[in-house]
Amino acid sequence: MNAFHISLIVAISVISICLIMVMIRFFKGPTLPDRVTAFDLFSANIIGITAIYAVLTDNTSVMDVAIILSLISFLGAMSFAYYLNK
Amino acid sequence: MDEILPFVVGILYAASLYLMLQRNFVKLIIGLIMMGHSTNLFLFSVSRLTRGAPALVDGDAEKLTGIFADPVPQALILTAIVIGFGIQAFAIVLIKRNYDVAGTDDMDKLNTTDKINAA
Amino acid sequence: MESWVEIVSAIFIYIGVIFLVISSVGIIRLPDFYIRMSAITKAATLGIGFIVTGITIYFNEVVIMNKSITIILFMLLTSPVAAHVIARAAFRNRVLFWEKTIIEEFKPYLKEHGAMPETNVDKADLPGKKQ
Amino acid sequence: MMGVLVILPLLIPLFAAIFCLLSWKNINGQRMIVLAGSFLLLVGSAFLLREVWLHGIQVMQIGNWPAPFGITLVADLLSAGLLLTTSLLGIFVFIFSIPNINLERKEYGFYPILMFLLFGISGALLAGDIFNLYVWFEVMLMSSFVLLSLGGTKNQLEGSVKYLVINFLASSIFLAGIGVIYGLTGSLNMAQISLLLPEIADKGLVTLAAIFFLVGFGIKAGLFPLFFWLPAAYHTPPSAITAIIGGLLTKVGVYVLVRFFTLIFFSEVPYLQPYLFVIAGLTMFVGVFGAIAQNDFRKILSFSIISQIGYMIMGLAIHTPLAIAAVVYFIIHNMLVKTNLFLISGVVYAAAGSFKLKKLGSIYAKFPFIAFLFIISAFSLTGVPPLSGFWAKFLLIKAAVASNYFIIVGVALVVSALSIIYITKIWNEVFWKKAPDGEGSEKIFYNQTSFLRLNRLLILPVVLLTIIIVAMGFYAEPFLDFSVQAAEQLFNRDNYIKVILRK
Amino acid sequence: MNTLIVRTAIKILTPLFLIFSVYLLFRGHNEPGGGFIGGLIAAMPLTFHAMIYGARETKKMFKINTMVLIALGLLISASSGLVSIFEGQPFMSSLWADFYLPIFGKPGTPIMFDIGVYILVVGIVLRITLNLSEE
Amino acid sequence: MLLIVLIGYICALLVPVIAKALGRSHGYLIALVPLGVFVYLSTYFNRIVEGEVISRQYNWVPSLDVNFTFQLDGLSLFFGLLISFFGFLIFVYAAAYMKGYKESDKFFMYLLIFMASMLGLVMSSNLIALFIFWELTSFSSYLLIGFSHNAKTSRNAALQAFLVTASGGLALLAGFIILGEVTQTYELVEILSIHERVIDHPYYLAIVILILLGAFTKSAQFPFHFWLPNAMAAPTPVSAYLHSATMVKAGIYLIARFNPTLGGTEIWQFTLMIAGGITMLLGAILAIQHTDLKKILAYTTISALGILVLMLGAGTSLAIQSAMVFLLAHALYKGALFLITGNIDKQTGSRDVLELSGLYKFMPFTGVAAFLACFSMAGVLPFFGFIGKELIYEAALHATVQHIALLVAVIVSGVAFVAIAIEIGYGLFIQNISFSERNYKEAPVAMLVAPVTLAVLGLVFGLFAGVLVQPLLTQVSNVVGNEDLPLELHFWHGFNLVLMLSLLTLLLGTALFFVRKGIRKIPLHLDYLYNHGPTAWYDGLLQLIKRFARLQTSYFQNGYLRNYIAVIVAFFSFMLASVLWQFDLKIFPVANFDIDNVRFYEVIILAFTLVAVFVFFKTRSRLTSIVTMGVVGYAVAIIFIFFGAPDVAITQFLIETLTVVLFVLILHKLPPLRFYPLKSFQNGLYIIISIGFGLLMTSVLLLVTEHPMVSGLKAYFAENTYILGKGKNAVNVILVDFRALDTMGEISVLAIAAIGIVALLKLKLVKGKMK
Amino acid sequence: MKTFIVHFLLSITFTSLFFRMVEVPYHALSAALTFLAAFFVLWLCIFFFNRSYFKKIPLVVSFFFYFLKELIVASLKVAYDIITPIHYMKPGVIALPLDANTDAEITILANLISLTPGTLSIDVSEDKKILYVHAIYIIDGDIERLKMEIKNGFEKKLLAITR
Repeated sequence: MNAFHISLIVAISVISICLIMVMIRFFKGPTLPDRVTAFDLFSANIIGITAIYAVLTDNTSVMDVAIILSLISFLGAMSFAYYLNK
Repeated sequence: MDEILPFVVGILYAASLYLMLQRNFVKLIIGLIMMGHSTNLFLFSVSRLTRGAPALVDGDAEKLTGIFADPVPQALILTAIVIGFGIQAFAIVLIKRNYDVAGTDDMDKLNTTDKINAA
Repeated sequence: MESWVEIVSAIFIYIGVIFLVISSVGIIRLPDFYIRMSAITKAATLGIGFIVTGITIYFNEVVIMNKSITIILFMLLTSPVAAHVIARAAFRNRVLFWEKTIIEEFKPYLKEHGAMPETNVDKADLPGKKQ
Repeated sequence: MMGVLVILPLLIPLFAAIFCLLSWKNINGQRMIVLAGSFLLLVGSAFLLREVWLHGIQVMQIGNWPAPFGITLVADLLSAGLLLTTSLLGIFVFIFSIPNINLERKEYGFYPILMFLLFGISGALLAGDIFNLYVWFEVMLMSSFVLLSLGGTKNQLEGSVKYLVINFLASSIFLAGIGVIYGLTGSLNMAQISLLLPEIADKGLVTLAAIFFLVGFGIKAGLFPLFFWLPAAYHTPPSAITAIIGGLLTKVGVYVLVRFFTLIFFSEVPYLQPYLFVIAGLTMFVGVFGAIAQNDFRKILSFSIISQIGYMIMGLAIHTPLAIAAVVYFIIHNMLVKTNLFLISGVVYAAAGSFKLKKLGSIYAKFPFIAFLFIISAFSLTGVPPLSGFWAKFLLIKAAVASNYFIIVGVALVVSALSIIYITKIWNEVFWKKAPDGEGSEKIFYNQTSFLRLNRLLILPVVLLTIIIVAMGFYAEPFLDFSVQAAEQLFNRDNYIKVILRK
Repeated sequence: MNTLIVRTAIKILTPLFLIFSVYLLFRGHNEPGGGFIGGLIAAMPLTFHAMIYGARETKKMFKINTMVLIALGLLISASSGLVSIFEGQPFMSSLWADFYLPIFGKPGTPIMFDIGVYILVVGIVLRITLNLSEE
Repeated sequence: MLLIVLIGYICALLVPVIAKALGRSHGYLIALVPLGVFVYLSTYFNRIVEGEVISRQYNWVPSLDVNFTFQLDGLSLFFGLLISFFGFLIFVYAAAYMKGYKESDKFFMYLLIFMASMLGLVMSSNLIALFIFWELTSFSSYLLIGFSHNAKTSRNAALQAFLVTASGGLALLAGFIILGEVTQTYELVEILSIHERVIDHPYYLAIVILILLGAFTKSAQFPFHFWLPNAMAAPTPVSAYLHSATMVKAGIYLIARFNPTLGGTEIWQFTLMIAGGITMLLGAILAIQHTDLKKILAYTTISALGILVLMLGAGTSLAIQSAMVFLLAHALYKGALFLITGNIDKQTGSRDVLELSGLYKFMPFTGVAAFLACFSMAGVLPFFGFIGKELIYEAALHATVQHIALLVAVIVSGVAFVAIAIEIGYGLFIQNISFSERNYKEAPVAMLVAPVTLAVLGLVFGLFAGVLVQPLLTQVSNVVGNEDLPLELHFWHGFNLVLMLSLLTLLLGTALFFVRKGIRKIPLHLDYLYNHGPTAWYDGLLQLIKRFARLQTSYFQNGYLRNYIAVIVAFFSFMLASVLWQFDLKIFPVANFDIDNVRFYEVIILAFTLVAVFVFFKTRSRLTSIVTMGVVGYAVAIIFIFFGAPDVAITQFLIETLTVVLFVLILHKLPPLRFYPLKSFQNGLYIIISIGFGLLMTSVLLLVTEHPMVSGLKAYFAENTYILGKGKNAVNVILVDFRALDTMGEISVLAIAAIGIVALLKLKLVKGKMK
Repeated sequence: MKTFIVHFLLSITFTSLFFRMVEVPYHALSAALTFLAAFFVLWLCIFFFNRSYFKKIPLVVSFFFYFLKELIVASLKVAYDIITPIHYMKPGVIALPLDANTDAEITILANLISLTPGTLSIDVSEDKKILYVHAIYIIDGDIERLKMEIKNGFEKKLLAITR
């Protein structure tokens, strides 16, 4: 494990802390769109984690998860918006 | 991680069960879905965890070597997730129809057919 | 650090991470929903863009390059649409603007759609209140 | 074409279902497809049984992968026998459903789902791999969910919710059990597991795994503290659906319990035996009391299913070859009889327009033929000799006495006596009592001949089933012989393992 | 929901999703992906299409008969297993061609099976969501 | 020989056809069946009398040792003749009696089934076959008692009779099975040869009790006597046939049949004597109390059955002989009396002795028959009843134990019989208390044949007992007593103590008749006994069962899904916990907890999951719950990513999104998330159950992962994923190739779900019809 | 524009296939060259039919870099605001009159505006004339200046490409 890997682990940890912050917003609300935004950011962070994890484990296939996540994360927001418009 | 995940699974199980024991339709369904998650995680961690090495054969190699995750439970979980999705989707619609018909989202109101002298 | 590839990619990744951190802090700190919306999600997109670029540099493979381009493309395509949709849904549901917001030009539109928010923040949960 | 017979019971209903889906709008076409399908299934499973009877256990390794690695389909006497029974019931219920299920339900996929149900049951009976078993169970359950809720009346929906939630819970427990087994042995093949489990030093772990399966299948089979979904749901859909679900599903649960506790958890039975006995006794009691309390034709029958399951578990608890033979016979008998009774309830509904005991009556006077059909099945259920139920109970009690379990014999006998109460309750209220005046009377046919002529398809399967039930009682020898052979095969674990693993 | 931006975006995204899903389907044998995932990805934009334009419009536009899709998917999957029976091997034994096709890879019954899964999943998801959004 | 039994069943099936063809008079034709049987059996008479035993075996279920083993010895032939002869008379009688009834074809059908079963019962010597016929008699009697099924009383009576006899039958079955296990055979002959082993066996007591339970319920012995009077709700021919002559005698037959095998021990004797004695006295007392003619006869029947059991219990050869003689005598006069009652009932519409009188004027033939029967019943000199009574007194005198008490008891019942005989013979037919102008008609000829024949036979057998009855009855008592003793029957024994006793009985009986009105008042106080006696027990028990059933059903099946789930999970947890406890498994084996093995980011993701979980409990917004659900799903997916399962993670993401979409599509049709409070006790209970469940699952997980695992599958797939499976993604290769059948099932589930969902959405029937 | 995207995707596909099929060691430079070559071939095909396409390529490239610059600048602005304790922002909603008139143009413009941190397009009016934009930094409340910035920046450059 070299310095690069350690720096990557630090990066993942930092993003995880970001997740906690997102979660705080998620908790606080106060409105539903806020939560949905938090959810959106949440998936963005997950994409980040996944991508870095691919480097960390030297495994490119994990990137596929990130691709698909980037593709579908907006669908959640779309469907919530659909609901809010109803 | 092997030591922590079981506790998470336990908490997920407990939470999902507690949700299922609530009277509200929506909570029941969410409980069901969470129960599915818990079971998948249970299945995943009971067959030992391997960090970060998917069961993919490398570019030129012909066999999987070294450390890699057990593909069997993954395949099982995949199947289980999909089946679970089918059931959950059905459950969601069922609950919705129940709401249409019964006019309430209180599970306790759905006890007429079990009454001995049900109409 | 063994090679310049690792250094460069680490730099890129860290820039990305910093963007993510900024957006995460922003989502807590910024005063109202619309501001958060305009400020944050885009920063996240940018952050991911940087991270992915860093990864591409590290792996230096065409497959990864393809994947990275795909990710960036998808993010660019989807995230503004999502932001737009949520924002639109939000004001339609009378999520309120920050008190300092200038909404003079928007008022006629809001009136037209029957969604005229007051300027102070209401803490109520929306859907619950609606019914 | 080695062992192609083994896969036929899966392929026939599957393709029938697919063709039904393809001719979605064409109900008549679907009917012909299902007719052909269920007939072929019957023939196929009959041939399979013959093959198994003559040449021993039949195995098919799906995908040509060697045994513990791929999926194995196994047909031994028990599964082949139950398969034949299932296909028999399938074709009868299909015939019954032609007039019984209304057109709207057919337009929304009754036929293909019936086929899918048979597909799932066939799979569950043939599976030689625990995860595969899970999949088949889900196919079966999903079809039964759909069948139960098909039509969307209030009662159906209410019953379906309970049925679905509790069965989902059961599936979760079952799946977790599969995880435990895989975590202990690293295998999914039943034969392989049966070989590996005894090598585990810590018996407690194996017993834990056994509990998962006991409870998981206990819910599906309807054991004592786990049965609640059954009476809540079974009386809500149309009779044909109740008949096929009520007749088959719980028995498949019992089948799996038998399979697991003879093949895999063989050595855990001594530990579980007291629990099993308590469960069996309480299941019988609760079932029979539930049946006595109810005032609805089909609810009584639903509870009586539970009571009968208690007997089967009792046989499982005794766990001698004779007792297992009794269980095998009991399962087959119960499948036929219970289905027939539910079908008869449908016939009565067609004749008198209700399932409520209060609103029924005079069937005996107006339709003596229906009464005759009922009484044979009903008293077969309670075990009046020499009908089939008697042999089942006789074998069970004999097995229990031979192993000196007298308390459970007492319980079984008392429950048998109590079961007379609920059967005569139906008989008294539905058949003997004078029909009350008032509502529902416009549906009553006043003439038996005209009723029979108009409802030939309703009566035909009931008559055929009754004939089989009577034959099973009067000509019991081959059936009993079959049960004994099947039980011996179940206890001959080494042979099973040898055939599958080719060791 | 029914705004110009979303409508245009979904028009652009739908073919993108579809292409991507087919790509996922065919490379599933070697890398993460496969029929199920591909099918879901393919069904997603159509679902949103239906949510925005209405189910009727979507059905007309893409000429979808979900029941046929489901049946076809099942039929293809099941038939892929049948092939080997006619070859005298157990059900679902895999048979492979001895040549490669570009992009597609080596054709064989497992691929056929996966294609069946793909079609079926598209059919199922659409059947559920189209009917739901019609409500 | 099988044919004798089977012909009844076959004809029973043909009855509806015959009835259709012949119309109303089909009963006479059917009566030929018992006649034929009678004639056929008579052909064996000579051989049997000479002591021959004829047996035939027809294999039925040889693997279980259940076969139709028919054995014709003295006892069987005696009963067989009795059954077929009575059957013939009853059929003839019933053919006339049932003319007015709508469902008379069913009646004959059931009666034939009954007769055939009875024949089978007395001829089987295989225990299980015997039991089968035994239950069939109960079953057919159920149908016969409930014949007038529109009346609630008759339905209840039928149920009562069936419940009591069938329960007894089940006890009998248990007894037989235990006996079979002890002796390893079900063949009576073989059991007889090793009966010492049975008697010495520890299970002997159980066997005796169970078999006697069967016999007592069938023969209406105390405390199971109560069903018999209620069973009088049946049409009179049924009462005459089943409840006086044949079915109730089945218990006696059983005791007699098993006397050689099981008898001779004190348990056997005392049980029989005590039960028989009580029954006898009780029957006698209750018979006097009643005024309904059929009830009176029923109670005297009970009493007579008591005498028979008592005598069989006494066990001496004399007692056995007396029992057999009395059995025949009783059958003759009681059958006749029942039929006479039927005539009276049919012609006058009443059965109350207080309302009826002077009937001789209107129905002379019936009257004659009644006189003859009553003489026989009272035990007046040349009648056959007298011989029976004589023998009983003598047997009582010479009993080995307690003969004084026995004698007194027997005399008491004898006195009651005399009184009742006078009541019927004199009170009904001669005594003329004219209430109003009445005009009754004599019964039709067909209805006279049977009672007159029976009554006359009572006289003829008395007069020519030595010639007509003695040979067969000798054989009978030899079979029962299992020894060769000559039986000599004369109606005149000379003046001895027994004759004195007979006279005394007659006198006392006459006296009783005159004070009967007073006595009838006394037993009113016996009502207390009656109300709290076995009848009340039965009613109470039935009520209790029903009430308990309702209670427990509404307790368990209470309609609340959450309770169901709670009970199920609690049971599961209990089972797991008991295993953990019994095998002494360490619940949390955290000894080798390796902190280095835990990554910070993983912990955060997990913590994240838990936070999301708790949002569920806090939130009141449905959409928030859904979003939270999505968060949990995504977090789970990340765990999948971390541990090398990208396929699973992708699927999880997609499914999660799709679930959210589904939710959203229907969510706006659901109301806002209301919070329905639970009782705090329940809530606490649920929390405990949930936590316990979670803990147990955790500990199972920890325990299992402690255990070393070697997966053969993993290694195999590692080898062959690419080489044989032609794919590099092992998971996908497993899904589409190695375990493709799973996937096949999985997609079927999805297809079914899709169909079902659409059906749910679109198809909305109301009570099975389209609205 | 559409053609450009299609060509772009096709070239990428080709590049990846090229490296997968042909056993050439991958290098970023060779990949770029392959890509350019593929693009060039495609462009040659179209060159003879549509000349404006050729002219637009520099426009596209410059637009891309302009956008990147805007993106980063705005991001930094927002980042600075987030990190420092005081909010300097002055948010408001502006109604941007549109010159773009096809659906695609409006969508792309709106998305580009949304993509830039600090601005967010909320809605388009029914008659497709006005785009409502939520902006964080309206300096001194001067709405018109911001409008002009957007119109002269994004819209103008975009329309230059599409028309």
